[in-house]
Amino acid sequence: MKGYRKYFVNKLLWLLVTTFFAFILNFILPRLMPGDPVAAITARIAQGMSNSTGMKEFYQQYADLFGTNKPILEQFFLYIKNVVHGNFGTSFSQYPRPVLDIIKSSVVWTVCLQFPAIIFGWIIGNTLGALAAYTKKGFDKVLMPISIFVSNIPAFGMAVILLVIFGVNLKWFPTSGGYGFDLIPTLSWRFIWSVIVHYQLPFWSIVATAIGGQAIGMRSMSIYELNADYVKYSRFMGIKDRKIVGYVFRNAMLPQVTGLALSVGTMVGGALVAEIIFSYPGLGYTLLNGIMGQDYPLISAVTLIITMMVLLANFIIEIVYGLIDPRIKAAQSD
Amino acid sequence: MRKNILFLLSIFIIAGVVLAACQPAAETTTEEPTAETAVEEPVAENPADIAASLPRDETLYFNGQQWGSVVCWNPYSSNCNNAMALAQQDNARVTMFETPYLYNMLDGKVYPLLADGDFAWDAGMTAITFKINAAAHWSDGTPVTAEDVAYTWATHVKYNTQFGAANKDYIDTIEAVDASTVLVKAVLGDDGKAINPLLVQAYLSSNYVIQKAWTEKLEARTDGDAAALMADVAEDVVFSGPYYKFFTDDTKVVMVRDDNYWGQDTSMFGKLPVPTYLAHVIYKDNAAGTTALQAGEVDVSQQFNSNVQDLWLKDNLPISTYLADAPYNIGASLPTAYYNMASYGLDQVAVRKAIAMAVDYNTIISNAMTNQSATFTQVPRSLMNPTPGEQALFDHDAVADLQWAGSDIEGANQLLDDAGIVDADGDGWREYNGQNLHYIATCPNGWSDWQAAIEVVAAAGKEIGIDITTNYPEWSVYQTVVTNWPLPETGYDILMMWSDGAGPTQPWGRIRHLISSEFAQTTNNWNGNWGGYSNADADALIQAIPTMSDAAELKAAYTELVTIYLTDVPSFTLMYRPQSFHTVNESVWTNFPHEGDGTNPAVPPLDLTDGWSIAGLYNLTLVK
Amino acid sequence: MKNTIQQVFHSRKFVTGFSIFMALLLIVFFYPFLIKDDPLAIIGQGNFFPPGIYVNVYDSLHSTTYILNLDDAAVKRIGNTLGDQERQDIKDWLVAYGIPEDQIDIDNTKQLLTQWEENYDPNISVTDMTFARQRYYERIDTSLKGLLSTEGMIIAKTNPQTGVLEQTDTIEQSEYADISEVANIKVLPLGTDNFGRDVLTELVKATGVSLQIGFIAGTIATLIGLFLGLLSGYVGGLMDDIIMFFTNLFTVIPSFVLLILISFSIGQDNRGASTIAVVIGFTSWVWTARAVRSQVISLRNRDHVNLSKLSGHSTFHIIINDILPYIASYVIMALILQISSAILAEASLSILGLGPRTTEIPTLGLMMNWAMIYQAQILGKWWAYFPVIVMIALITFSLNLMNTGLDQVFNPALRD
Amino acid sequence: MADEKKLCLCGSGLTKIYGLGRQKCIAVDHVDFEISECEFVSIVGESGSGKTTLAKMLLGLTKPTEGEIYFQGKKRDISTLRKKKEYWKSIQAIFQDPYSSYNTFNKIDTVLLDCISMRGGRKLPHAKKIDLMEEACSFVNLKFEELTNKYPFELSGGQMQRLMIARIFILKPQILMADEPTSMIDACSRATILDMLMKLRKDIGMTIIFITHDIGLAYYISDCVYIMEHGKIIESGSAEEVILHPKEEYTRRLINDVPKIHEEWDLSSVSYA
Amino acid sequence: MSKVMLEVKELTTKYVTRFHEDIYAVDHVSLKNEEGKSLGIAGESGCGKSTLALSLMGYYFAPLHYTSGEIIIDGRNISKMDPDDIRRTILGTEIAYIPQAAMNALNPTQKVINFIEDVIQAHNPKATKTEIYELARERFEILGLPAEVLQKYPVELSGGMKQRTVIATSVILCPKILIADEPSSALDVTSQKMVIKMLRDLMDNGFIKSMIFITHELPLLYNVTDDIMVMYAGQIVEKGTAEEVVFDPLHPYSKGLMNSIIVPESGARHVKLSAIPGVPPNLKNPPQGCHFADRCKYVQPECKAHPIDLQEIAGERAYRCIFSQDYLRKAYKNGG
Repeated sequence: MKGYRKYFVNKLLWLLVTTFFAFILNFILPRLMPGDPVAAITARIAQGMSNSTGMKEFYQQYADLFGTNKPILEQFFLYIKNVVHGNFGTSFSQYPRPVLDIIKSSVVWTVCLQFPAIIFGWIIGNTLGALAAYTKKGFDKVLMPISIFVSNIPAFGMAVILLVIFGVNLKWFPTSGGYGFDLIPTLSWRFIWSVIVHYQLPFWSIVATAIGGQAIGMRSMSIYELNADYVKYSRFMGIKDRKIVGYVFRNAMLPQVTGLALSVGTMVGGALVAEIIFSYPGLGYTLLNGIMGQDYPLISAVTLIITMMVLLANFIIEIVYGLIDPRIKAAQSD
Repeated sequence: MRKNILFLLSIFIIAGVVLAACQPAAETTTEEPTAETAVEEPVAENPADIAASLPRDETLYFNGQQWGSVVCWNPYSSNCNNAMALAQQDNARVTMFETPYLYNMLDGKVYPLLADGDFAWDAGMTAITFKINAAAHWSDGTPVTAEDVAYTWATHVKYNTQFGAANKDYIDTIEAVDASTVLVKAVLGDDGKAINPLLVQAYLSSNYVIQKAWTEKLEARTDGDAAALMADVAEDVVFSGPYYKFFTDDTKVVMVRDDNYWGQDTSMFGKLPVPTYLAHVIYKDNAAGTTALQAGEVDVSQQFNSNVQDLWLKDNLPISTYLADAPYNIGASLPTAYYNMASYGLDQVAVRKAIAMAVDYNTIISNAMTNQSATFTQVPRSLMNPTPGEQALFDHDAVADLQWAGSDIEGANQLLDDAGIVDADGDGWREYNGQNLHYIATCPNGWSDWQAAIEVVAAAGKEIGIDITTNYPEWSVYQTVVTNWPLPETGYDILMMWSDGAGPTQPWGRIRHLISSEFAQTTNNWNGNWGGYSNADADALIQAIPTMSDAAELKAAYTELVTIYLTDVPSFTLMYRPQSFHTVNESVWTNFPHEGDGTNPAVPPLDLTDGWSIAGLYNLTLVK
Repeated sequence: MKNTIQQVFHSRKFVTGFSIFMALLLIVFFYPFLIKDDPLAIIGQGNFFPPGIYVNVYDSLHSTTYILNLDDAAVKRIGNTLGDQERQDIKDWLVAYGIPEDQIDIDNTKQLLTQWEENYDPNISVTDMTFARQRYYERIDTSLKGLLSTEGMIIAKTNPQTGVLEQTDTIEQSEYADISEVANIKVLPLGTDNFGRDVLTELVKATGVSLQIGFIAGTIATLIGLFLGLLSGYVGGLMDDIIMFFTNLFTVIPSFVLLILISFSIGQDNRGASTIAVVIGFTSWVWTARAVRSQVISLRNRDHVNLSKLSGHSTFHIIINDILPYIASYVIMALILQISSAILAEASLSILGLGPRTTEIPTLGLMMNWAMIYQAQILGKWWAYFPVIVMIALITFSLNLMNTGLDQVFNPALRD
Repeated sequence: MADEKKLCLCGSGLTKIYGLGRQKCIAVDHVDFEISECEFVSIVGESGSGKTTLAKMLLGLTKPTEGEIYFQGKKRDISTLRKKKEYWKSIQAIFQDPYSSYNTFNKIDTVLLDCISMRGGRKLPHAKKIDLMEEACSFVNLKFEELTNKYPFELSGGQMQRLMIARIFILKPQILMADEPTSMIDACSRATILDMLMKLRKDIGMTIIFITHDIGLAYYISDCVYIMEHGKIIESGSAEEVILHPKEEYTRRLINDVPKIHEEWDLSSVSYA
Repeated sequence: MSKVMLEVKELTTKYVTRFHEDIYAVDHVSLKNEEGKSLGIAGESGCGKSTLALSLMGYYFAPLHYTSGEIIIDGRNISKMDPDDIRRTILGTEIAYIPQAAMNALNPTQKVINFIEDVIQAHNPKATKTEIYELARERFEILGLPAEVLQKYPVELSGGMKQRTVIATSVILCPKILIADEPSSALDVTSQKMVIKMLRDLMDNGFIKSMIFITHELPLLYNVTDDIMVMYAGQIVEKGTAEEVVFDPLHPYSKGLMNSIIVPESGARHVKLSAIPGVPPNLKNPPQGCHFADRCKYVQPECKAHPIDLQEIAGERAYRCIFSQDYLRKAYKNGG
């Protein structure tokens, strides 16, 4: 367990360092954008106003409010201080709404949509990949080209195709939103059902794009493992093939767990697009709005939250991986 | 293997449970609808009973108005992004707050709302008097008084709100003569008359009356700080209109009817508006909105639905627009391409006019607007909306020679050749004083119909040897650049912006914004004339028109202005666009305003929320 | 070397992928020679013309006409306007108007039309009919005018002297024109898009541009990855630590988020196709760097490298001769993956409206973006977006197939 | 004999430490040795004893953490590539795995041509180069005509290893570091390689440092044996002395644990601890 | 003569490559091993000795395929048995295997005891965990392995320990025959000795009845086994007692092999080593005649003409050469 603690501390340290850098990037990049957001706000407020001294007053007021007239370093420390206190500032585009408020309402949707979908896609992909590796013949010959092709349909393409087939043509599922257009969120079965129904298309479009890549990876890993010495040995010890396949899957799947950790970031990107296409009220959509409204605090916060989510997911997955794979523990205690 | 399957199964189940468990949890963290509805008098039904769903046959659904989440309910703020409740403009939105008068864009007249009877100018044209309807009362039961009107104005001025700043050059004071009589004093010119009576009048139909008691509460709360006052969320605001906030989140806005609304008094509508709820689902984009409209989840669509006719011709849906055929809606705004007068060569009328003549407007109208605009052969270009009222304001024959319908490559080439602007060096592009004519045409990114239109403009340039390329900055950048003179040296040679819609000051207001030099070359200019055009004759006419009362005199003045405009071509209209798109789905509600629907005065196609179109809400019936 | 290439071409997967990819390249290359149209020329007035062969109506009127006596011509014509649904709707109106139901025979076209003509009046509002329905009947009424007429269609012209319409020609219902004799025929195999552009021509051009973006981004990413991987793997030590720190950093920070931020930061005005390609390249080198590094580290201690050192070769020589050839296959595979992911990245960015600003050239992502803006997916205009998705999938599919094939050749454990 | 011995390569306090902090691993620990000219020295150790690291330090492929190496009585200086090149003219190596000793992308000729260039023969006429190569090949009983234009993977392991010796033959360094040159090839080819190493010493007067884990092999071939354990040299001396009369317990165990043919191999003493 | 535990008659198996080429790695091999005896198989790499070890198990999976011949274990012919029956009733209980690369022979993500559970339950589904644990603990302790090993993952064990764990696991069901394929070649000499000791103990304790030991290290073979067979290019070229084969090899190949032995013994320094030139034939197209002909210094034209049979001579001795034993012995004496 000592070795594992070291592993844990190591990963935790890395998490903190990465978070810090992500923090800096998140702060700087949106601020490199062209245009002056404060000017944009004041301009909007002052639409139809024809005296320019009033405008200057407005501008000054808002510049003070958002701190955009302070030195960038000071802004940065202010930003850190605020974020530590859970305050992401005030949104520019939805002024005077606090960013935290905007994010709070969308982050849960994203978490509930993306993580189950990504994990589910991962599980299905791995199962299919393992089956393909094991059965070889027909299944493999049919399944592999299909998985490769499906995994190459871009995330938005998959989303659009599902939308057209199941939403527009078959009308099985609604095409946008997180719950029924005629519902007010409450804890009622009707609402929950509506949420589940609205959940389907974005969920499956994320799952469908996640499957292919995972299946291909798992197939390779499984073939590699099937050739391992322990397989031969186990066979010669009279153990049933099915049981051996169990060993192989487990062992092949373990490296796939790290694969999952590393690809969560990539998948979240695709999932954001899926959210946008299905107008799912998650972070992807919020981010898009932030970008269009040139809303630094919002963009910073959304990208930070997404990055944090990915980092945290990575961290959790790696910690779990360390727990379930004895090889890691052994490697650490050396 | 069995163990594996069980493992998988358990994962599925867990995923399902997580899914089911976390969604409602999401909501409890975001909004507490029941708590917030209790601000005003309790709703007839217990909110919990209907909270789960809005009864379809009591709810009128909109789309195309609200984009993004609602920020606040504060009528002093212009930043609330609250399209269902707040819009103080020519056709003010009167669902929650009310103006003294309602403008009807169809007949150009105003009708009293909070006011009782018509307003009256005094003899010297210095002040307006009107009375407040005795029946009008606030949502807290107190009557609406002249003092409220006066205090609203005083507050606008005191805190320099947008509405105060926009009007204080024309309105001097607003006073309460007695509890029900309001006196609006205009700013007077040297001649002792109101300098702009049109704008003074317009205030009455475009600005809300806000309760004095609540305003004082707000002032106390914000401690006299202007920014704080305008940034207040105002969840507790007192209103006089028929609807108020029921529920909002990132995906929808719902307003509920106030069954104590004063308008059911016989002196006003005599009844309550029909739908109990007005709901607006927030769609991500037009595509999502169209889908919802198709699915019958939207009753009134205010967004641009491309190829709208397909909805009934191909999909056989019970959907219709105000007009039966193209352009389907009443054009009431002129999206316009402005020339940057400071750009090289664009100071030449010939260049400006040649480009404008070469543009293929039919393609713009059919491709960008999918024919939802009258063509320039149907309504020849001028400064007027294609409504009969405005069209009648100028002498068509007098300007016929100056008008162009587009695609006139030959004419444009001729014009340029005559002006000596030719391609001397043979590289395919014309030069002016030895320099190639190269322009960048710009409009905001993502404004699809404008972008499509700008593409056609660029194509036209190429036809006549002027190199026009396109550029689409983000709106946030675009607006900052366009509203601040000087424009950048490159990138903004031809820029597309809107023009005024329909309203009580039109077409005068539109013409002023298009060509008056008072806006030319200014910063923070949200009014118009972004290209920096100036013409003394036009300025003089614009200044004179508000005080003219003789019809013939007016017609002459307007004809003169159109002539100047078509001769100088400081900008050119690319299409006609309706004040608001108005497409309705009659699967639940019917009796929406349509051309020739027999209403008197006719209800304009403005979503049943703006100006006189609110009257349409009282006519709705359910489909049998 | 020759041997390896031979082996590579023995892999069925590689050959399939390679063939598809080459076919795409050939199409992109040769199409412009065959069809010289400007890919961005707006030819259609109106948007989303369905795929088909378009015959110029004016020209067909002036073509030689042939009389074909076909029995079903009239039936088809009537059937086209008066389908079962329309007949039923007409009946419904008539019943609501007050004609007894048993007097109406919807299969008797003549009788039905007569009844309709006699009774229908647009100004009569039948009970509780919505506006949409009223207008529907008005449209039916218009479309039925002259439907049963057996006479030809009269063509008339204004007499320039008198200003009076004079009949110049009659077109009989049995007249046909030979399509090959019509002067103007335009084949639009994939219809037009929202701008009225020929989708196929645009698609081919866009594929070329997207491939270019892929190549540029892929090459940049691979070069950066290769350089950093070599540096950190071969030099090792502190350099390795620093490079790996950044590599790990960029592995966990979602590159798509980074891409969004950077694309927006550089601003719309600066986002040309090549700028986007460069940005994509600069955000996607991480995997190549990692792969190259681990390969180099295992190679660094191989005896042939030691031997090469002992032979007095310079570091540069060793990297070029003793390291690069060994990692070449991995680098090529990485490049292929980078190309396909760059094409996807461009498309995804464009969907968000953060793609190349360019209006001079189309990209697959921009085509998709415009189709979405004009609601093609909702309106069933499949030709505007589906070929784009298929094209992207085909490109990445062929590239990945090539990659899998290579992988099987170079990693014998994966052979099946 | 002893008087004529000229010191060729010496090490004093040679130490190599990998890693830092808790992951520190001392591969070679203050090793001292003296190798005379024309001597056949074996360094014997089990895997992980640091013998290969020592070899790499002597070759100048790894920098010692501590300690000095003296070459021909002088402190070795390989601070620049030029000096390294010079040093490598005097010391060369054959590695354990013939399959990984070749750059599979280069033809066999390249290996030999490189050697010729290194000996300053870059500008020799082509025929002369061929002669040199043929000579080298015949030294190791290979036919150059059969090898020319071939790639390494077309050869057997034994052939590859012989070609490595041919390479040494061309280079003619003073010292040859042979790092387990026979451990990857079959027993019946082993003798050939060993013979050739001996011939190199005899014909050219090379000093050979032979690294092996096989104490029998060391005994068979070398004059002098160093036994390494955990990075330290624990015993050294002439082969007869060390193998037949080991002083250290470790050496004794090492010898005892190797199966014998003529002597008894005592299994009863084995404990599982 | 004791009971014959394993008899193999003319066993031929082949590999099928992915290019569908056949490699005859075991070519008509016959052997016999009696109770209480151990048989060694010697040969260079690629001679087919490992394939023989796999083939002897009677349980074939790709790329190895059975062609012909019989395997009789303790009088029971398993060649025609259903594979699943072999798995259930033969593997592990009748015949067991110790793989070449014992380092990777254990599933890295499974504790030793869990693997033993799987092994025992594959043959006796009714065995309870406690029974199995007790059995394994006892067996491990007898074999000098601490019981804690059972609760460990393979990665937590050292190389020697891992190999011994594999051996102990292989014999957990007391098989009649143990096939050890180079069980010690990857270990250092000390661990190697422990492994050999352990194999001896297995026999002594009766956990196995007989053993087939495969290695390329002749001194080791000489010390471990009673009989030795020399394999070359898929065929047995010589067999006899350990003593005979090492000190009196008959086949020219065996002779060459024995002449390459190096051991740290006094006098070993002065032995002349011999080498065999050339490379073994490609088994995709094995030569028609003597497989060794191309490398043999006594080769005659008829050697290559037709297959050479194994000549049986006194006792269990046999060799595959056209020459008589006397001729060969004389030639060796002269030729050195």
